[in-house]
Amino acid sequence: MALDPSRLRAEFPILSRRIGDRPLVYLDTAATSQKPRAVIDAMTRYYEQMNANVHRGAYRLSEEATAMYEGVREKVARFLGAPGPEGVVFVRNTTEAINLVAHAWGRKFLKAGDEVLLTEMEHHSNLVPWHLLAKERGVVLRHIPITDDGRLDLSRLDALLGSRTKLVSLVHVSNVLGTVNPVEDVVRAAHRVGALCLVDGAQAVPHRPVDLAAIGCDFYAFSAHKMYGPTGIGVLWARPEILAGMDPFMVGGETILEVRLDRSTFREAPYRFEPGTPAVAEAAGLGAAIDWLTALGLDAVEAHETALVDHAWRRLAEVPGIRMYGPSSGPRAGAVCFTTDPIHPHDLATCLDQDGLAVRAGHHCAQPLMTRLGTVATARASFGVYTLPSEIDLLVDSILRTREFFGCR
Amino acid sequence: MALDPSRLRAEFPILSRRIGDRPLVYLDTAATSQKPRAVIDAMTRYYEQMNANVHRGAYRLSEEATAMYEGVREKVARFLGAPGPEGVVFVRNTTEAINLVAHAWGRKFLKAGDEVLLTEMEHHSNLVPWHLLAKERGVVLRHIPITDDGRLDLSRLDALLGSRTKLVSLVHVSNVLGTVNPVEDVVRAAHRVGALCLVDGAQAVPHRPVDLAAIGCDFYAFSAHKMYGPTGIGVLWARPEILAGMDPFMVGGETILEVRLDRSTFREAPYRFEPGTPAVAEAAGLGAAIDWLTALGLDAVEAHETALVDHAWRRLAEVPGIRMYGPSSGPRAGAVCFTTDPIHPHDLATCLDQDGLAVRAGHHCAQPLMTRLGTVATARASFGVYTLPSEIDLLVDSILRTREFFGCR
Amino acid sequence: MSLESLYQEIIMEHFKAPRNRGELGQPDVSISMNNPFCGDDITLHLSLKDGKVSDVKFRGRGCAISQASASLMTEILQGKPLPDAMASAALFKKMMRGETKKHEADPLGDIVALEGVRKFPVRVKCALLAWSAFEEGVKGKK
Amino acid sequence: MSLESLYQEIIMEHFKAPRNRGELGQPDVSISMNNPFCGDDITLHLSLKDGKVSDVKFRGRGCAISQASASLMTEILQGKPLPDAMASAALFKKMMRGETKKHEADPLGDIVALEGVRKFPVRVKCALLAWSAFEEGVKGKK
Ligand SMILES: Cc1ncc(COP(=O)(O)O)c(C=O)c1O
Ligand SMILES: Cc1ncc(COP(=O)(O)O)c(C=O)c1O
Repeated sequence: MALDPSRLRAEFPILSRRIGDRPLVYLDTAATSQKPRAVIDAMTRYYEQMNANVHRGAYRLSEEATAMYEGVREKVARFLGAPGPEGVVFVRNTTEAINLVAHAWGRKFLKAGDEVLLTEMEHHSNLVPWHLLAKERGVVLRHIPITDDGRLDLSRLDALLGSRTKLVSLVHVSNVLGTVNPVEDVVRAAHRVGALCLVDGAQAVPHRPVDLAAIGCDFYAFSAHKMYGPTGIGVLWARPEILAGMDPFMVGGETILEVRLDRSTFREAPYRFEPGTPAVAEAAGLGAAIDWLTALGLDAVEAHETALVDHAWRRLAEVPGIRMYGPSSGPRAGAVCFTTDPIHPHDLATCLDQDGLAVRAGHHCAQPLMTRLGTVATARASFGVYTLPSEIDLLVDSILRTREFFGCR
Repeated sequence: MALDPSRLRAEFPILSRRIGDRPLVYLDTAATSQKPRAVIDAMTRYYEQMNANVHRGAYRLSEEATAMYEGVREKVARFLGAPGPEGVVFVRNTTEAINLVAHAWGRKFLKAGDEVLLTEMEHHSNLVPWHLLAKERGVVLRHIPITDDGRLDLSRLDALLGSRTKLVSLVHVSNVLGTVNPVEDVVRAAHRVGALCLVDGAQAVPHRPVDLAAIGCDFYAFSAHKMYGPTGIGVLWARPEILAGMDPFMVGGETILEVRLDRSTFREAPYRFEPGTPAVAEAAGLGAAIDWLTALGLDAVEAHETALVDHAWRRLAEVPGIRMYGPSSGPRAGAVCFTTDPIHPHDLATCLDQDGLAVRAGHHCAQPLMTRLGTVATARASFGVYTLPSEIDLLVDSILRTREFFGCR
Repeated sequence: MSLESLYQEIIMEHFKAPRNRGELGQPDVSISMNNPFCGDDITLHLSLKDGKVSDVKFRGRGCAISQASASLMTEILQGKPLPDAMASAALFKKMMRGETKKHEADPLGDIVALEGVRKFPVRVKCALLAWSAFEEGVKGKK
Repeated sequence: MSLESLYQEIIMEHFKAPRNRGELGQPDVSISMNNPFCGDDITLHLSLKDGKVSDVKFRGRGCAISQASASLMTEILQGKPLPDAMASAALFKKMMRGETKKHEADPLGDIVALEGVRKFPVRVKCALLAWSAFEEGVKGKK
């Protein structure tokens, strides 16, 4: 079933906001998505009816909250096509998920000379944790290059993989280029040399069906706030047998089995990795977001957004002096990046804001990719289920007006 | 001005819930507090009107969200009596705050033979992070003992402090005993030997005025969810000059200055310690909780709750066979712990739940303290601004009924 | 759910007068386990002779549910061939997960009185503690 | 706030034709700085003779605001005694924080046209980049 975005939009209270005298045109979903009423209400309902600390209370509220919280763990597993809930660790966001792997797995199993293979299109969150590990432990970082049209250059993959490669960590969908990477192929290649594979799914989960059984990776990370869920919660999925072998990282309440004054033993995963009181209300919100997205149908979401991206590429091509980044044909998801010389993306964003349009300008937390693309900053318009083709038309109009204002056409 | 809890209660939607055919009597505020409408609404409003990622967007929504988020940082500083917002790091909860210090400060500055002084009444969250550090780095842990009535035995303090002591980390208010520790004195003693001092304020901030200028500590930690705010956010306050010298811990978006493929430089504190998209909506909720508590007046809150604790000690003393833990006179806050042999606290909690009463039973994440008290588990009733003396009377009635059911009187 | 149906007479009786409390002189299996949620613990001693549980004793601190469960368990295990004892453990766990059909758990005897605990999720761990210790203790034995 | 009042004519003019772009052969101060929010960067070269900013050049990539600010800054600094130049930097920052009184910033000249940027918090960093580089570069010099 195709989406009906104009009906959908009514479910997002913020979309009736005005910016000055203009309606809000929100084109920054890749930074964070807006939230449907179902998600907001799920959290309100949690606080109004069920709020209690989880796991320990021998009373009704706490049992209900625990059942909900653990139920969302199962829901996440089903949503990702993971075999069971044991591999689902609730974290704050994608960034924390990757840091958790770098600390609890990386610092335990990687030694000097071991290699971690990244790509040139990673978000800082999948670069900087590995920089620290490289500095601390002498782990060597390598990078899969990209082609000029913004795809992974997989012809280089076999040369980059070797017996020293212990982990391949890559983005599923680029937050800059919109490229959908063939992660299945990379996972297979990684496994062939005995390396594990982490997939950063922050920009995939909101936009297309994700099936971990098909992908075959060992770690998968995403943030709720980018998939119509709340801030403050995200997920690291890890293969349970790998999770079981990882060292404790942040520790305290909930993570322990037994504590003496001078030592402690730890609980099984995933609990070992959820220190202190978790984001319980946020779990309720994440659960609601999954239900809501599932009811829409991820296939329909993907179709809707592919059409939007295609429309955006077509319409933006009409703008004089525009430069588009990323693959000129599919598979693409969610975002289009561009510059319109000589107007700096920052100036462009400010001018578009005057027309009520919210786009992002800058390096999009992907400075090395910007360098590879030969720029320091781009403008990015990114889409969600609520985005209308007519909003992309407004974007093009507003860019043209800005060019006029800057005296270029 | 004294609190009017019966009027206050109307602000907490959950308090009209029923457990079976009984009204909910929530006596587990120390585990997590209930939330007033003002806090729930602040988050709903955020999602409905302002939701955007912070710090990077050159458009209105993002500017508003950023101003709100940074405004809450300033609000937290004022609330704690800290000089400015630079020392306020948003974390998930108290547990993460302490882990952050153990990693970003401890692993940088502590070496084998250095000592960290804890106490016998710490929550696991202020024990286990130090156990890991002890194991990894050979740091030596020592503990301030407690007296039989549940106070810190400060006569031992000078003997425990020495030139090797690098950190004293202790709880402000015990989550088990209700003891309010004289943290000012401990901080002064710690500073005399050149040690820093961390105060775990999880159970203090909700119950009494906290003034960091007066306490003089170097780190202070608390969780929003225990002070009428949302889950998913907490605070580490650290003296800015100490924070500035700490190593990055979890890293990624928001924490960086410049990223190359193989290395990165980091932003100034506190941003260096807030990896990825933060808990923005939760910050809105925390801000609302602070406003709400401040409007009530922490002095009034303290007076109300001191009266409740006194009432509880008095009434519970009527129960045959009861054993109370903690100081038999003030200063005390928030919680009373007890056992009623031969009924196990777990059985007691289950029986009380049948009457709609939510109390906690177990080790309260303080196993070493339980050992010191000569038990493995206690029951705990803990209070908040909405607690009524009559609820404590219901507790006593229900305990008496349970004793009857168990055939003991 | 009433208190009476949770704390049935047979449970209260075993709680107040637990069977087989104590230690064995030369146990073939000695295992201690604790419940991380409440700190309760159990130490279980087993003698295994001729493929049978020839003797069993327990010590521990815990609630009525965990103590009654341990006491009732010792009665069930006493003298049972090891495979049968293990089958009983499996059946008990199945019952506590709510997966047994009507009357399926009847062979366990009096301990079916603990089925009501299922309504109290955190308490299920109390009922399972002794059984988990048993299973862990005989792991790899046959 | 209209675009016209943000991007005033003088700003657009300096953006399109920036003054003092380039490098110095033997600068006394050479400093590079970047804006972590957008990746924009600046390299500033200064000659300091007889306690004066005797020459100044900049290079960099950035938006209209940052480029115009840098260009206007070089005009202000050119030939100024170092203490006066530093005072100008302090005054400019004060203006961008919104702490100057009416007409207090007038001595800065054309660059007061940037005051409108204050309404755009993330853009304030753009306007400050060149000035921060200057302050960092002459730190400790007198
Ligand atoms: C004294 C004390 N410290 C730390 C914590 C841990 O708080 P959180 O679970 O929010 O991290 C608690 C709460 O249980 C506590 O009572
Ligand atoms: C591809 C990708 N990875 C990681 C992240 C980091 O997500 P978060 O900020 O929620 O940790 C983002 C979001 O900006 C992203 O787009």
